[in-house]
This record gives sequence, C-alpha cells and structure tokens, in this order.
Amino acid sequence: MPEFLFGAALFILGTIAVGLVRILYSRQAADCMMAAQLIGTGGVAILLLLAVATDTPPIVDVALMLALLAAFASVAFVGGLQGKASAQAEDHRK
Amino acid sequence: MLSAAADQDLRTTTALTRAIGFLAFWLILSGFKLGDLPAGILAAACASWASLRFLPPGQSKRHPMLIAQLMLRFLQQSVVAGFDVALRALDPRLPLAPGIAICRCTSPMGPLRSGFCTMASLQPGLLPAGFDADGNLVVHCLDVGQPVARLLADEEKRYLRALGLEQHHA
Amino acid sequence: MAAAFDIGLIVLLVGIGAWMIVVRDVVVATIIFVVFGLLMAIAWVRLSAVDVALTEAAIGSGITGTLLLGAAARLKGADAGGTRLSFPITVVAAVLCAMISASLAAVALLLTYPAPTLAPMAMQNLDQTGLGNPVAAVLFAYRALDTLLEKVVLLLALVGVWSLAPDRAWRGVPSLDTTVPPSDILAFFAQILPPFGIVFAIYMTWTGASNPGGAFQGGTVLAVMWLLVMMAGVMRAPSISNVWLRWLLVAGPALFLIVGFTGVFIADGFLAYPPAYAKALIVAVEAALAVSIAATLGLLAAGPPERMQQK
Amino acid sequence: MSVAAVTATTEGYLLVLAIMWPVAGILVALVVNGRNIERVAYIVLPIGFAIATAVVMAVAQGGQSQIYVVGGWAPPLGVALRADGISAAMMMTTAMVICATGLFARGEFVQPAEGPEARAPYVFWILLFSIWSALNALVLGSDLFNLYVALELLTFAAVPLVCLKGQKETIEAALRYMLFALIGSVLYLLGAVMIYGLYGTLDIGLLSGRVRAEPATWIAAALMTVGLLAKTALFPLHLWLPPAHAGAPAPGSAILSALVVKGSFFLIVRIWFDAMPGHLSFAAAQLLAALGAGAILVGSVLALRQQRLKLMIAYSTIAQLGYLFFIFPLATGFAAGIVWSGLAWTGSWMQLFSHAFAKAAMFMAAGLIAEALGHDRIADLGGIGRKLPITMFAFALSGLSLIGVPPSGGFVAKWLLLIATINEGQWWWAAVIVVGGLLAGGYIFMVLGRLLADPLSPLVIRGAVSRSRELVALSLAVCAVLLGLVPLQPSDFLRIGR
Amino acid sequence: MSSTMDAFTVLAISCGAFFFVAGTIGLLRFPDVPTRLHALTKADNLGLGLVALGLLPQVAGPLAALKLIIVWLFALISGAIVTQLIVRAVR
Amino acid sequence: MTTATLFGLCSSALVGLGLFGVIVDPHPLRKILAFNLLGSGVFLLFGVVARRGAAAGLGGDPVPQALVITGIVVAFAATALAVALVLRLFEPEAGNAVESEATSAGLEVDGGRS
Repeated sequence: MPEFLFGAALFILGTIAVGLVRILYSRQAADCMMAAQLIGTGGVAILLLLAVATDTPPIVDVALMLALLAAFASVAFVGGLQGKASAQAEDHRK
Repeated sequence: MLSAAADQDLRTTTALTRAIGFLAFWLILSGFKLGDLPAGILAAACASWASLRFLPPGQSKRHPMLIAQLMLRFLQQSVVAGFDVALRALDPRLPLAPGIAICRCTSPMGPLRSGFCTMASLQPGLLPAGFDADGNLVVHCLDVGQPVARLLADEEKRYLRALGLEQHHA
Repeated sequence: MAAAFDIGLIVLLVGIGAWMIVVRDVVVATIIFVVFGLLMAIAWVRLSAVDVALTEAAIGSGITGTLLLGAAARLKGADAGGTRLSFPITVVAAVLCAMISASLAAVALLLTYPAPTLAPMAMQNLDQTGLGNPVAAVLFAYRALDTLLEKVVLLLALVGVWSLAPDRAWRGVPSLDTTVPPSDILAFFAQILPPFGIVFAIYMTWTGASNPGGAFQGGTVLAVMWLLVMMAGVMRAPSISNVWLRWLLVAGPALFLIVGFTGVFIADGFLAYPPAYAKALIVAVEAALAVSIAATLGLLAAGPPERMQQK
Repeated sequence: MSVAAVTATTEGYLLVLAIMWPVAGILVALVVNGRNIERVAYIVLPIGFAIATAVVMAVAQGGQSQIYVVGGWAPPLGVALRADGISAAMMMTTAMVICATGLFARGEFVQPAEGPEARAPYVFWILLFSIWSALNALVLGSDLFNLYVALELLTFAAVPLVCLKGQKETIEAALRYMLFALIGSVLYLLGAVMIYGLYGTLDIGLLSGRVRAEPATWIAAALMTVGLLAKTALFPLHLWLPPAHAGAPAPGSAILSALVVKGSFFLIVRIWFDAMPGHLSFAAAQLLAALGAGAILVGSVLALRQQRLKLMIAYSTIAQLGYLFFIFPLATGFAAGIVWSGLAWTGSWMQLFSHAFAKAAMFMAAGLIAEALGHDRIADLGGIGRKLPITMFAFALSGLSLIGVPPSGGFVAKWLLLIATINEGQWWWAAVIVVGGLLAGGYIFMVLGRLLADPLSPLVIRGAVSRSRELVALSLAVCAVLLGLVPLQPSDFLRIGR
Repeated sequence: MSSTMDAFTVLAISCGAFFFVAGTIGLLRFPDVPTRLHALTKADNLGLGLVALGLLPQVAGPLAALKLIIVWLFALISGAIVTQLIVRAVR
Repeated sequence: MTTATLFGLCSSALVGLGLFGVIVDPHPLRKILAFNLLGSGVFLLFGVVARRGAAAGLGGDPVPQALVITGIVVAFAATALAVALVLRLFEPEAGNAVESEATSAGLEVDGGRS
C-alpha cells in the first residue's frame, strides 16, 4: 500500500508541477495568485498521502496547517494590495 | 427588537453551542485524552470568545435539520461541480460560454450574505464575483446558458429557510 | 517509489527557486517564494522533521507571505531598482556561486556513515525533562539558552522595525488595518476562520510537549489569525505604545527568564528544571511564549507605525 | 553525562548573569513607559559593570577559565559558557565603553520633559542593552550555534542604531549593512552546519579534540571565516562600513566602531585558535594578513582623502581593523614550531582594546564638534579646537594612540606586533605596520592642524557643548593612553585558558 | 476485509488523482483567469475530497478519520473564499 | 542515493541560486527574497544532517531539527527588519517623512493628526 500511496503523491505532484508551469508562465500577478491555491489543495492531498504512507499521524497536522494557512497567501496579496492602497489614499486625503 | 434579557439568553445559548462545537474540533484534533481536556476547554472558551466578538449571534431561529440538509447539499453540489468542470475540461470541444450574470440577492448584508456567496461559489459553474452598484450579485459562470438567476434564487431560499430568515425577506 | 517522489519534489524545488531568481516582476517573484515555502514544508516531512515542517508551513506561507506580498505591492509604484551589475561581474559571481554549490554538493556526496548524531543522548535524557517530543526537549531544556536569546532577537527585530517609524507616528498604528465594506468576503473569512485558528494554535502549543508542534508553531498560527482580522478590518491594529500590547510582547521571554533564574534555587542552575516539575514549567513557559511570539510576529509583519490612531 | 571534560566552576554563574542582566534590562525597558527608560539605564549600567569586573577578578584570581554549564546539560547536548583571559578582557572593555557611551548619550537621548514618549531615546537605550548582552554572549559562548544567535542579536541591535536619525542616507547605509551582515551570518551558519554534520558537536572545546584535517572541514571553516569577515568589514568586504559608522549618531558610531565589528573578529579567532587549533595553514594565515595589510593601506589612504570628519574616522576604523589580522600569521607560531606565540597574541589584543577606547573617544569628540558647529566638514573646522579644548585634547590623545606614538596603547600594540614580525621571520608585515602608522599620522595631524588653525570666518557655535560629555570622551582617550603603561611583554592574563 | 478496504482506497485515490489531472487540464485549456479559477478549485477540491475519502479506511480510529474530513472541509471553505477574493481582484 | 543525499544536493543547488541572487539582483526586495532562498538551502542542509543522524528510534537527530526551528524564526525576523528598511527607503512618501534636525529630538510635530 505505501508504494501506491507514494505513487499517487508523485502523480499529484506532477499535476501540480504542470499547473504551476502554466500559471507562472503567464507572469501576471493575478494569474500567479492561483499558484498558492493550487499548491494549497494539492499539497494537502500529498501530505495526507504521505501521512498514511509513512504511518506518521502528525503529518496530518501539517496538512491542516497548510489548509488553514495556504489561503492566507492569497488573502495577503489581495488584502495587502487593497489595504495598502486605501490606507495610502486615506493618508493623502488628509 | 428582543428584550435585553432575551438578548442575554441568546448570547449564552450561542456561546454554549459554539463552545461545544469548538470542543468537538479540539477532540478531533487531539484525540480523546482526559489529561488534554483542560487545555481543550480553555481552547474552546478562547475560541468562543473570539467567535462571539467577531461574529455576534444572529437573532433568528435556526433549524438544525434544515442546516444539516443544507450541509449535505453543499457537499453534494461540490461533487457535482467537480464533475461538471472535469467534463468541460476533458471534452475535446471545450464546451465553454463564460460570462457574467447579474442576480438579485435578498440575503441581508454582512456575514449572512458572504456565507451565501461562499455556498454559491461551490455550485456547478458559478463563481460570485462581488456586487454591482445596486447591490446585485455579479456571478461569473462557465456557461451563460444556465438559468443562473433561478438556480441561485432557489439556493438562497433554501439557505434563508434553514437560518430562519425567510419571514423577513418573503 | 519514495525515492522517485523525492526526486520529483527536489526538481520542483530547485526549478521554482531558479524561476524566482530569474523572473522579472517583483510581485510574481514573491508569490513564487510563497509557493516555494509551501513545497519546503513537504520537503521537511520527507526529512522526518515534522516539527520543522509545521514551522515552515506556518511561517513560510502565512506570515512571510503577508510581509513580502504587502511590501511588493507597496513597492510596485516606487522605482526601487538599484544599479545592475556589469556582465563580467555577473559571470564572476555566477562562477563563484557555482563553485560553492559544487563544493557543498561534494560534501553532501562524500559524507560517510555512520553519521555523528546526538539522537541517542537526547532520548536518554528525555525522561528528566518530562517531555515526549525530543525536539521540544532540545528547544526548552538542553539548549534553552539559544531559545531564550532567540526570543530576545525577535523582540529586538521588532524594536528595529519600530525605530523606522517617522517621529510623528511614534505611538501610532501600523497601516495594516483597512476599512472594507461589511459584506466583503475578506471580512467574512476573518470572522469565521480565527476561532478555529485559535483552537488549532492552542492545540499546537499544547501537543508540542509530546508530539510535533510547540510554542513557535502555535504562536505563528495565532499571529496569522491576528493579521487576518486586522487586514480585514474586523479588529483594529493597536497603537504600539499600548501598555497591554507591550506586556504581551514581554510576557513570554520574561517568564522564561524568571523560570530560568528560579532554576538556580530549585534545580541545577540557570535554565535547569527540577525533574518533578519540569513538564509543567516548560508547558507554562511555552504557553506564555506562544502569546508573545504571536504578538511579536504579527507586529513584525505589520511593519512600523505610520500614522496616529484615528479617534 | 558522557563527556566529563566540561564542569562548571564556582564563579560560573557570573557568566550567565553577564548575558542575562542586560536582557532583563531590555525586557523592563520595553514595558516601562519611555519616560522611565533612563532610570532603567541607571540601574542596568552600573550593575552590569560590576558583573564584568567580578568576572575579570574571578578569572584573574582563579588563573583559569570560568565555565558555566547552562541548565546542567553538558555539551555536546547542552550549551556551556566559558570565560578565558581574552573574553574577560573583552568583557571589561565592553563594559567600560558601553558605560561611557551611556553617560555620553544622556545628553543626546533624553525623553522630552513634557509630552509623550519619544522614539529615539526609547529605541537607543534598548539597543544599547542589546549590544551589551550580545557582545557578552559572543565572548562567553562556546557553542557555534549559540554564537550564531549572539551574532544575530548583535546585528539586529547594530542596524537600527545606524539609521536612528531617519535620514535617507542613513537608511540606505543601514540596509547595505544589513544585507552584508545577513549574508555573513548565513555563510557562518552554513559552515557551522557542516561542522555539526562532520563531528556531531558544536561545542568549541569538544571540537578542538575531534577536528580532522580534511577538505570538508576546510570548506566549513572557510565559509564561516568569509561570513565573519563580511561582518568585520575586512577589506575588500568593507564597503558597508563607512556610511554606516559615519551615519549613526555619535554614541552609536562609538559603539559600532569600538565594539560591534570586534565581535565577529573575536569569533574568527575563536574558530582558528580554539575550535581548530593548529589547522590554520601558513598560506591561509598569510592570506588573512594580506587582506589586513590591504585594509591598512587602502583604509588609511581613503581616510586621508575624506572631506568629512566622521567619514575619515570610519575609514580609519577599516585601517585599524587590518592590524588585528596579523594575529593569524604571527601568533599561530609557524616559525617556532610551537602552537602559539604570546607576543603577537598580546599585541593584537592590545590593538583591539586600545582601538576600542581611542575610536569611541574619537567618534564622541567628532560628535561634539558636529553638535557645536552643525557640520563636520574638515575644511571648515578651523579654530574649533580653541573653543572646545577638552574635546580637542580627547581627539588628539586618541589620535596618538591610533598612530602608535609612545606612550599609548596603540604604541604597545604596534610595537609588540613589530617585534613579533621579526621573531617570526615575516618582516614584510613590519613594513606595512610602519607605513600604516605614518599614514595614520597623516590623517590625524591633518585634522589636528585644522582644529588649531585660525578660522576662515568667525565661528558660529550652534549650541553649548556639555562639559561632562567632553570629559567622558577625554576619559576614554586617557584609557587608550593608559593602556600604554602595560609592560612590553606577553601578558599572562590574556593567556588564561589556553 | 482488508483487501476490500485496500481496493476501495486504491479506487478512491485513483479517482481523486483523475480530478487533479482534470483540474490541471482545465488550467491549461481554459481561456481566462476566472474560468481557470473554476477549473482549479472545483476539480481539485473534489480530488482532495476523494483522496481523503480513500484514506479513511487506512487510519486508526474514527477520530483520526474525522480529522481527515476536517482537513478537507477547511481546504474546501478556504478555497471557496480565496476563489472569490481572486476573482474580485481580477475583475 | 538516500533521501538525505538527494536533499543534500538540493540544498547545495538552493544555496548557489540564493547566493547568486543576493549578489547579482539589483532590486533590494528581490535580494531579500534570494536571501531567504539561500537561508532555506542552509536550513535544508541542517535537515539533511538531522536525517543522517537518525537513531534511537527517531527519524532524525532532534538537535539540528530544533536549531532549524530557531533559525527559521530568526530568518523571518531578519526579513521583517530588512523589508521595513526597504519600504522606508523606497516609498514615495518616505521623502517627506524624513525628519529634519529640529524634530529629531522626538517631539511630535503635528499633534497626532486625529
């Protein structure tokens, strides 16, 4: 079974890699934001597979951490962009 | 408006419900161990406090059964959505007609409406993309041929009924 | 199959790292770095370092992302380009770096087995610390001095960041808090996610004594949650002269220091614990540290105060 | 514990106290309202000084290293602290310069009498405590990773000190300093990792017994050394130093030039003389000294060409740091076939200490002059010496020590190094030492001449200069000169622990 | 029993992997950012769900299984929210 | 090839890439990014050392693992300080936020701008 799980993890890693190449190749920030999302979902899947494959339950915690925080990169981008812009606008108004 | 006492009651009930939920989350995280329980209770208390502070209790009557149904539907829809997108992606003809649809949205502003948007974003082919100037929901869809407005209105009705809000917006 | 997975992961890591160096746009490079951090978490899992994987996932994705993406977005308009090095110098630098890489690779290939290790010694003494997680024992018992000093480093970095505030904004707030419309989805996210984040953070801190996890990881999750509510405008950023805030910053290191000096009287010396109370003391210190780390990391990512609080 | 080599000595607790006392100061300073922060300093500085004195006494009386095993966990698992002769002497120098700087800074970093807490004083005092703690940790540490943390502590305290004034140029200087320092510490860490991978310990004492002569060890040591050289600003990695040291406020410059750059130098010595004694090859030692010679010549020539007083002093720091690197070819004892030569050893440390006092005094004097005139253009300094005679005297005394005029600490240092070059048969370094002295004479007398000259236009004094601050600068300069009274022979105290 | 469970695991995970592939193909073929977002989140979330489902029989005890579900739920919800954030930023 | 050796090669590549970026890239923020890449490479080498030291029932030597955690946090602090410096240096309004000599004593100039 571990062999199969590792294989599945490698397979998903491959799909992530292809997706990343596609996303990052466009070199537009908006497109690139999807990359974090892609890694978020795919990385969680890989970690879950590894947790079972190596029989190390704490790895599920890493997956949970990733699921909780991977979204945060995009939030930081969007929030940071809008937030800083509006804060600056506010500052300039005064 | 509810009276102050009833308001207090509601707060307590909500706090307790949420605390139990967070404690369940803790138990799932750490497994059931008696020695861990004090920390779990502390965590649940902190989380409920934060949750009450960020998201004050609504004043409507929720229907647990309907909410459970809603959750199931939510999961089922996300499965259907996955199939939908996979079929479109793998179809050699690439059957896409992406576009924007404007829908009326009756949920009250704030977290309730955001919650509805989040649910809607898991519907097959739909992706809420903010609101226009009149407060209507802007939806990006994979196929503008879908009856988007009707679909969403149905979903919203279900959503509001489960949250006990339909009487306000009938 | 496991080796094939490792090779795939390594190729992806190096490829993404190289991409980050060559790509033109700063914002894109930053996003690539965040992606790189997420992949590093998987690499740490493959190296049987789950504690580190948790740290990398928390710091690498969550908080570094906020910091760097915010900075990249702010610098977009500014002309921040320095002088480009001339081509010959670039070539020399490339050759130099390649040489360093090659020598490191040679060392990695030539290292012999059995490798020196302190693992048996760390396990032998684990009982005396009352802990079940050897990494936590290293951090809070065997090499507690490093951990304590590192906390001071964090505080000092924060003082350094604050010192960059304009004089008029000293005692002001970082410009992280924003006003977003109440229906905004970001606010919604900031309303529902943090309570779960808090439970997870406390779980991380608590479980760190016996399983992978600990004050760093828990504190970082808390910090990320705090940043989220501040960025979404659900909670306001505090003034840096807030008394409570300063106590929070100091609480962890101060308790650590006090416990350390108590060890002189009740145990073998500075930063020693009596075996009977070792676990309780360490967990108490970790709990306080988690709060302080959360405050420090959050404020570090938020940056120096830039304007006075609006009343 | 498996290794019995490390046992704590009775006075060892002082070592922990020396590091942790300023840390306690940082924590208290962070929470007290900024208004009370100077009061905290009045408590931290004298007690810290007393701790340093006690350590020196303990080392001198015991005649051996003082050791403390933190938490009772002996290396390699745990971390030990160790005070030998050089670390005790470094601690004393640090304590003296820091306390003097504290006294000097009272006039500059005060909270305004009215109104809320202000930025600069709040930050300055915290940074001062941090630098003290970091330096003590650096000279007492005997674990490569513990030393890494101490190095980072030092960097994070030093960088904000550079741009405390907040002008664009100083921020630029701070950023450049930061980048150099970060690369430096990462390279150091890389080397330390390899050492652990090879020998399974980071403890310097244990390493000295385990280190084998093999390529991987040399790569690791080279990486660590290069990283530390970047932090020490040895030529040609000196580019960050002049703007950083010249841009900081006067007390900051004094600390940065007198102490901070020496921290990483101390660590290089620890690596080559304590962690891997006898592994420094003749060629590598010559290379280090050649870089030092380059620093002396280039630094001095550039100092001669500066228009601004603080920049001139900063370039002089680069030159004076160069002398320190003669310790590698001269003290290793290549000629005699012994591991060690006391003459050059003492000379190099004397150079370090006397330069610390002299340079701190000189930056303070320059700060006072700039405060009085509102600028530090050397060409327009004419006549200020008559208005500020004490300051000028402090500048002159410290200048004499930098040149190496007897009787001064600088003279003893350079004389011992000269003799060592003859003893070791490496006469070529003697030429560099002599030329360096002449060039130093050039730039010092150029400024002194200006200070005493008639003003081109009537001098406008912008603000009254406090007499007590002048005296602080003078007393440090006097310390530099008094060091010249030590006997011209290898010092026993500096040999303690080796 | 065990082999039935293993067969279930293999089947579910293979299906999950299939949806990851579908998501990536969508990324490659779909014309613009919003449509690619559809492909990314919807397909990958389903893939992750199936992977988690397939792993359920392999973990010890019901709480550990619930934890896998929880991981999926969090990924699902945060994915749904992030998608909206991105599409709003792009629009 | 063991896992440790493979990741050792990975770490050496990352160190080279990061160092190259730090030296060559003119943009200060990207220098910081490259520094982080370099740091990741160094930490990864720590991880390799830890993995090689697997013994006593552990998958890795806990000492280097703990040191990496400390190192990651320190590297983050360094990044935060460097980013703050870069922002202060390059932001459009940084020019007028620079204090004049008169205000550097720390007096609040505009009374809180409330």
